[in-house]
Amino acid sequence: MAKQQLNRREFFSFLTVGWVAFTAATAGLLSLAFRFSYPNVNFEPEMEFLAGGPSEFEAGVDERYKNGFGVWMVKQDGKLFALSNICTHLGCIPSWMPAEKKFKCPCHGSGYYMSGINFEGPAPRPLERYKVSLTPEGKIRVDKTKVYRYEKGEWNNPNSFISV
Amino acid sequence: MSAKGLADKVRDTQVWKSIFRHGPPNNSRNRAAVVAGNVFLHLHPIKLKKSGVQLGYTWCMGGLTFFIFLALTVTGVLLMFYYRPTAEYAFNDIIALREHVPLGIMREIHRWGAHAMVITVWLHMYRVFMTGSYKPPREFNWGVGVILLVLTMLLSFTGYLLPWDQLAIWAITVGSNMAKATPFAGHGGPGAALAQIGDFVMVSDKNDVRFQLLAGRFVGEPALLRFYILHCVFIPLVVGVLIAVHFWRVRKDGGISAPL
Amino acid sequence: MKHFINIIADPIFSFPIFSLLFFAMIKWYRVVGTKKFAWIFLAISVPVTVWFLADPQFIKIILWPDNIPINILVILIVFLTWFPLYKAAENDKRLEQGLEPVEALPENREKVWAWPNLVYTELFAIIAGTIFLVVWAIIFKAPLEEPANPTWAPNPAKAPWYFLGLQEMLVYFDPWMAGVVLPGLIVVGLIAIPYLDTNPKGNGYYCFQDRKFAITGFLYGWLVLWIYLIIVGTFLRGPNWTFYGPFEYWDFHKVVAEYNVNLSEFLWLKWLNTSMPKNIFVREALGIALTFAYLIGLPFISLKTKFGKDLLEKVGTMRYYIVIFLVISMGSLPIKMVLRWLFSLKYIVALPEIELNL
Amino acid sequence: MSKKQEPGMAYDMSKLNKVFAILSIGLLITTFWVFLDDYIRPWKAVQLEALQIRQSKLKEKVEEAKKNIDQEKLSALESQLAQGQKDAEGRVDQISKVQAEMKAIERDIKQETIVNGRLNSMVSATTFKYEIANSHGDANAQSLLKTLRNFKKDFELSRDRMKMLESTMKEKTKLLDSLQAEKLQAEKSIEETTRTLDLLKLSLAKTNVTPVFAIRNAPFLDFLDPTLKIQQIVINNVTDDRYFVSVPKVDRCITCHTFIDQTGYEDQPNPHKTHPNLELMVATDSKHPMKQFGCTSCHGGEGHRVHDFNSAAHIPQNEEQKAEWIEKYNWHEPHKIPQPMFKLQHTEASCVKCHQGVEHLPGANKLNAGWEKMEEYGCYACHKIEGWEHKRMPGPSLQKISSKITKEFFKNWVWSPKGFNQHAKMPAFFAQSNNSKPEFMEKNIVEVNAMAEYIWDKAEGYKPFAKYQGGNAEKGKELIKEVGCMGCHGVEGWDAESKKVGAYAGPYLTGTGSKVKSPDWLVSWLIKPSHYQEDTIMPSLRLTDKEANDIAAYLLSMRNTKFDKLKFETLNEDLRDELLVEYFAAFDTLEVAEQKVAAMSDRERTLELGYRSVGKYGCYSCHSIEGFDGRQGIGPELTKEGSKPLTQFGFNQQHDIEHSRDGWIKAHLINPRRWDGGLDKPFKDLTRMPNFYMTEKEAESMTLAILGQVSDEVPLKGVKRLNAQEKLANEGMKVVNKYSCVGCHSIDGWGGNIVKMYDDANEGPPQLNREGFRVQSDWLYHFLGNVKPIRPWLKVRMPSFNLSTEEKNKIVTGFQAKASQPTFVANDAKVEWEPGERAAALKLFEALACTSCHATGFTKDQASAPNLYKAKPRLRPDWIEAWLHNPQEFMPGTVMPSFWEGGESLEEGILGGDANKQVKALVKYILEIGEEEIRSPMRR
Repeated sequence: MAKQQLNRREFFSFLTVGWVAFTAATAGLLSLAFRFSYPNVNFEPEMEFLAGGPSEFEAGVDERYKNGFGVWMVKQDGKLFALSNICTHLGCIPSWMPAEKKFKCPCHGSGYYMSGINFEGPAPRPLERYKVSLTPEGKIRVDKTKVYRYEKGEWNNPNSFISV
Repeated sequence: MSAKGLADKVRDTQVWKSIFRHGPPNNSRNRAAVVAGNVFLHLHPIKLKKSGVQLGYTWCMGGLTFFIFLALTVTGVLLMFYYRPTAEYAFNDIIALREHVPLGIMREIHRWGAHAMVITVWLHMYRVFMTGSYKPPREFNWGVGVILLVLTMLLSFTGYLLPWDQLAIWAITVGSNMAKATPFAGHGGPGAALAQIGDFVMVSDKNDVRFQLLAGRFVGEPALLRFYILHCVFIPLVVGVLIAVHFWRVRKDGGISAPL
Repeated sequence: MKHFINIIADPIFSFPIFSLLFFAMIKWYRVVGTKKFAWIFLAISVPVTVWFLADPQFIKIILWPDNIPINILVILIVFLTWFPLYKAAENDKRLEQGLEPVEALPENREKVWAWPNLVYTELFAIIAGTIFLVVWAIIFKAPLEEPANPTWAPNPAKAPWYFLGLQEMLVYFDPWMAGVVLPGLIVVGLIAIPYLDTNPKGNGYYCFQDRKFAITGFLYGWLVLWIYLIIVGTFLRGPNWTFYGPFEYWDFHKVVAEYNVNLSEFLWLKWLNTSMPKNIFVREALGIALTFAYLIGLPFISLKTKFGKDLLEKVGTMRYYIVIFLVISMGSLPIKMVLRWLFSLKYIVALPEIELNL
Repeated sequence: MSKKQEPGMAYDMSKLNKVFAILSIGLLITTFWVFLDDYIRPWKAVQLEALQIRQSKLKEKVEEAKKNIDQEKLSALESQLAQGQKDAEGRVDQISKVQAEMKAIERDIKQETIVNGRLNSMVSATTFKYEIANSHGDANAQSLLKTLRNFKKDFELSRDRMKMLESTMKEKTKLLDSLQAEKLQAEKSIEETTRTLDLLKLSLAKTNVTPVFAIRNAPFLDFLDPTLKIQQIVINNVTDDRYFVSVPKVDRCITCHTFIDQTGYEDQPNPHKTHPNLELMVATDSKHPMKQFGCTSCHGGEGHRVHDFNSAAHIPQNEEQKAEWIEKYNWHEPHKIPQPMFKLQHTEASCVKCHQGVEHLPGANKLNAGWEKMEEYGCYACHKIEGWEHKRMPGPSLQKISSKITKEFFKNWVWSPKGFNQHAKMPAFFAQSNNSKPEFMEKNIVEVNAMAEYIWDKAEGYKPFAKYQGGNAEKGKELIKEVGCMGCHGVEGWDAESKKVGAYAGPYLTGTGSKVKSPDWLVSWLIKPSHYQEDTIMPSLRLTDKEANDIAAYLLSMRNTKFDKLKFETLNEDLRDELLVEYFAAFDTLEVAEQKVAAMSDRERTLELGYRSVGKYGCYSCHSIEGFDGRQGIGPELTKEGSKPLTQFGFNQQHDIEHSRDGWIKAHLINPRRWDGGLDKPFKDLTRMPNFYMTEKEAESMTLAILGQVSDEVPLKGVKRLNAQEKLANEGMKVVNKYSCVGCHSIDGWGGNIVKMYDDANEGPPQLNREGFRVQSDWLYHFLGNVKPIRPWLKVRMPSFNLSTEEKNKIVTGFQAKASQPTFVANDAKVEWEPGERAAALKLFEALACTSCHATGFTKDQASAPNLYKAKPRLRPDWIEAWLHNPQEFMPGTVMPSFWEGGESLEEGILGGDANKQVKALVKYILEIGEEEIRSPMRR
């Protein structure tokens, strides 16, 4: 009787170990496919660029860096900031309407003021601003990897604008 | 020699007999044999309730879905001869189909077939619901069917990108941006903002589900390749396996639904 | 007349109208489900359709190649909505008389040979299907627009038509709801149907009386919340995702007066006349409370009603809560729509800080 | 336990489970292994090392920043802050009142925003409705307009309210700030004082290895946001050749070379070192920023491979480094790599693929040296090289050779040029390692004889126009040095000076007496070289007959006695016929060939062999010989030599030569005949490339230039495309280089070697810096055609070149373009003086004693500076002004004093001591006296 129990325990533990190891290994091998789908390098455009000197900008919206880098340089109320051109609704690209002084997204009609704050359409929040800094040479460096969002109160962050 | 005589002669050859192991299906025995002895017809039962062949009852939508799936497989494989999934060539290859590829109408058949398949699969589900055919013992097969419906739409969705025109990339942009909003797994979704330690952003546009789908931060060439693979290989394989399960269960769960 | 139709086609009007028509159809399904009704309907709808098609703007949208499947779908749906009702009405009459449904008649239960009965039916379907596809392909060219340009979005940018229901939902919900949670619930809900619907009746034949709740719920979701939204998204949404009537020219510059306000803004600014609290959860407390009340309170409240009691009794506690949850989720869309139209309400819970908007 | 199985069971269940468990554990281990195998990469270790280096550097900087902070000041500020806080606490009532007010305004703003937004949308929507109704002529247009106007009015009102609220808010904010001004001020000052330190500390904190760092870089999780990652640069403008397809280059070198573009790491060992030439390369503001040009565009190698040190195809620069790398990185020769990295010393070769068709590339000194050598030895004559087609034949014309030298000299010279002149540029074809077998030598002798016969047969007669009358050899020797011959020629008698100058445009002058057939020819040649050979680059130095005779006397006195005694063997007719038969037999049977030869006369046979031999050795590529017009050179094209697969280089049996492209090319240049060593080749197949007896150094620099001739097709966007101005400048410089102007003049830092011969640079030819800005274009044009000395005190002479009009124009516009001068300057306007300015100018002219050097026309003294009366037609007024301000800028080392150094005038009394005004006045005066000169040019 005692011997049989031991056998049973032995039997049980091998089976358990086997299944646990097998499940873990299979999960591990499946996760290979998951990790495999995230490339280690990407070939997308640079996330950092130099956007001339602060004196090159006049008050208002500057579209020079829109096509190349997806950024509007906006000078408003003594602040120069880099505004993302990606609609916060579904990622379409709004157009700047100089006459109406607003950005209008063609996909679902979201509208934004020059500051990037949304006021119409389905956009859930204002456009994002990117990190801007001055290089030692006095050029503006725009870093798109760091975003500043209005609703989080980040537009007061000194990295989100350049005082001009 | 009369036509009938010729037919009989052909039927009598060893070649014919080696392929068809039974006589013409004009008696019970042979009608059973023709279905049971043919690997393709073998999907069918040998006999079924009369309601199972009544269009007013079945709408034939499931059968049409399967037929369109096969048609799409054939046309799709053919289209692959002329199509290269790169930003460089994709669009031009589609133009080529319209302009100079012999019978480039294959693309139209494929595209409209894809739309038709979405419709038939929806209507199939609609009919199954209206006749209450999901009820026991067919609960599991209904579930398989729902998954097949989702996969059908994903197949169509992934194929939508391949022409690499404005319609394609913006439809996929709109669609894939929804993945961005997945709670906790997409960088624009609820909770993503919480997964951050210092400057270590755990959910960002470089590592969320949308990035995995597109292999990039936006719909670009890597996304085209990924969608191509999903569209041509991965999803069809899964669909094929599930169709087998689905049909198998139709037979095992009592044939085409009918009143109990 | 066209002007009037242009106006009432706006979801603000057409959605309630459509919903009312739907419920009327369900209520008087025995009237609808007759051949007489069908002929009358056909007699009315053919000239109306012709009149619609005579409009250049309408026909332009209708004939846009990628919209063809939807036209086909609409025609099929109209017929296939009537047809089950017709069949159900017939069966229900028989059931009331104590007879078995038509499908269960001995002559229909008779076993027949698969060859040639089934095989030939399939063959005909295949041939007809092939003809249909090839003819369709010959008449309508597959669309091909300008080469892909990631820096410029066409206007309007639409998802494939079968997702336009979801895209239309995006007007009322944030992507995480409209794009992830609601579709997820649809799929899960569909899979769960056989496990929730414990009603043994109506298995394998058309009927309505025995499955009233199941059929009404499903058809509402299918016809109103899915097909109707696809039609709106396809035919009635133009540049900037602005509403355009069926006869209205898609003027790029059309602007619709729209300014939406969050519930929290109503609460603090309008009702309490004070500034918004700094703490975001305090700020949204009302919306969060209402959401929880809707999700958790409502199932309990419905227990008090006869419907709730009956349902609980029939399916048991677990199924009851799941069914109610699914129904509530489905109901959130029309509720949100109505709130938007009546009060210009943007979000009930507005937490853009953590991307959680409801 | 019994071994008996259950019925229906082949195995015991527990046994199956055991096997299952063991296999599963094996699978699990394999799974871990595969992740680890993928995870462990050498570059991660390098990046960790870089992190430590950065940390230690930052620590130093933090220490330094700490020292820089004035502690006393800081504690003073802190006490100020405490005081400020106290002050603010004192006004707490006021502050909270203002805050409450602000809260109310905040609410109002929010409410107004909503009202404003609503109205805004109503305005837009109604505008649209109205415009549509109006354009359609609908009845309700007027009522819509009315509504619209109302909305607009309301909207304006709302906007005004909004502005009002916002400005009140601003006021309140200011008020709040002023209530706590001391506190805020102190806070700001403290922040400013410690800002640098804070920033540094922040960066330092990022270099710590924390648990978060570990998680970010953990296996599997490292897809989230790793800090250790492959860094890459994608370069669309420079491509990798994938044969019929070009793909953008991807360089991942910076994965390990972390600090390559950052200053401050110059002291680190590789790979952590800063790039040594950030000014020209890598840095963002350099001409070749890393982001645009990457690394392998210049260095070569497999920039996209980061698997390990070897995969990038690193190549050691020498044996020592090779040994070090083998030790350190287990280095091995790259296998199957089309373009391994250039050795460090060969990097400049890469310049060629983008900077094509230029004569001289500033900054690429090794490459320039290589190009100079290729020019000197005339590689381009036998080998086609794209971009070198415009070069002239490097050797003298043989069209009139019979009047210049004897046939005997010719044969001996051809047999061994170095035997006559060890500096001879003419390479040796004969008596080399591969053809010194007696049998070959005999045939070579026949060939040389036949070539001489052929060339003499074709030569035209030439009659010298001058007669040699004898001269003073000593004087001639001096003259050679004085007048500037040594800008182009080395001279035996001036060996030390020749070495210093290193001139190469003309031959080294030695043994001339043994070479030249007739003294009359020599005198004629010296006086007017173009009389003998029209297209010669040898200029006339406007020698008088006496001077020419003196120089000729000197040159004739140089004899090579050893060479004089040589007697070349005569032609062996049998061998000649044998060779001829061999030629004919190439396309005919031996019999027919022999018949053909038999049918020819003796003379015909010799001439035929001569013709064939000239063709065989390619003499016509360097020398103009009649009968060979339009024939291609005999060497293979070198345009793509740098990309030729290594397997196509014939190393043959030379196993001690380094097995690399550069190894082969260098060995080939030093002794091209070496490849025949150990092979059994027939006479006609012997390697023909002659031996230049190059030094190792020469071969090395030419190797670099040839390595640069790669086949990489750089996209148009990537190559340096000369703009219109640069093109003109380059064309000008081609002519300048052709005539070896750079042998004497240093042109913007290029050339001017002859100056090295002088102790005082001012005694040599003038530097031509921004010459196009200095001189008037029409003057320069005129001057080139009609040289008149400007600096009479100089002994060296500006020669009179035999330039065509086109060439003169190219030089003038080239200089003009090089100095960014679009056009000439019209300065024939009469000088207009401000009141009193002229007097001041005269006073200055006196005070600065201009005439003590610029004496011409003013005093009888010997002038030691150019004639001021001639300045106006020659110089541009702007240049004169700039020159007066700072002469050293234009001519470093000039004796012209800087009177206005640093913008300060020495003469404070004149024109208020204003340097600008003074200079301007002087310029006007110089222009004015120039006018007089033009009117009465006799004055000197």
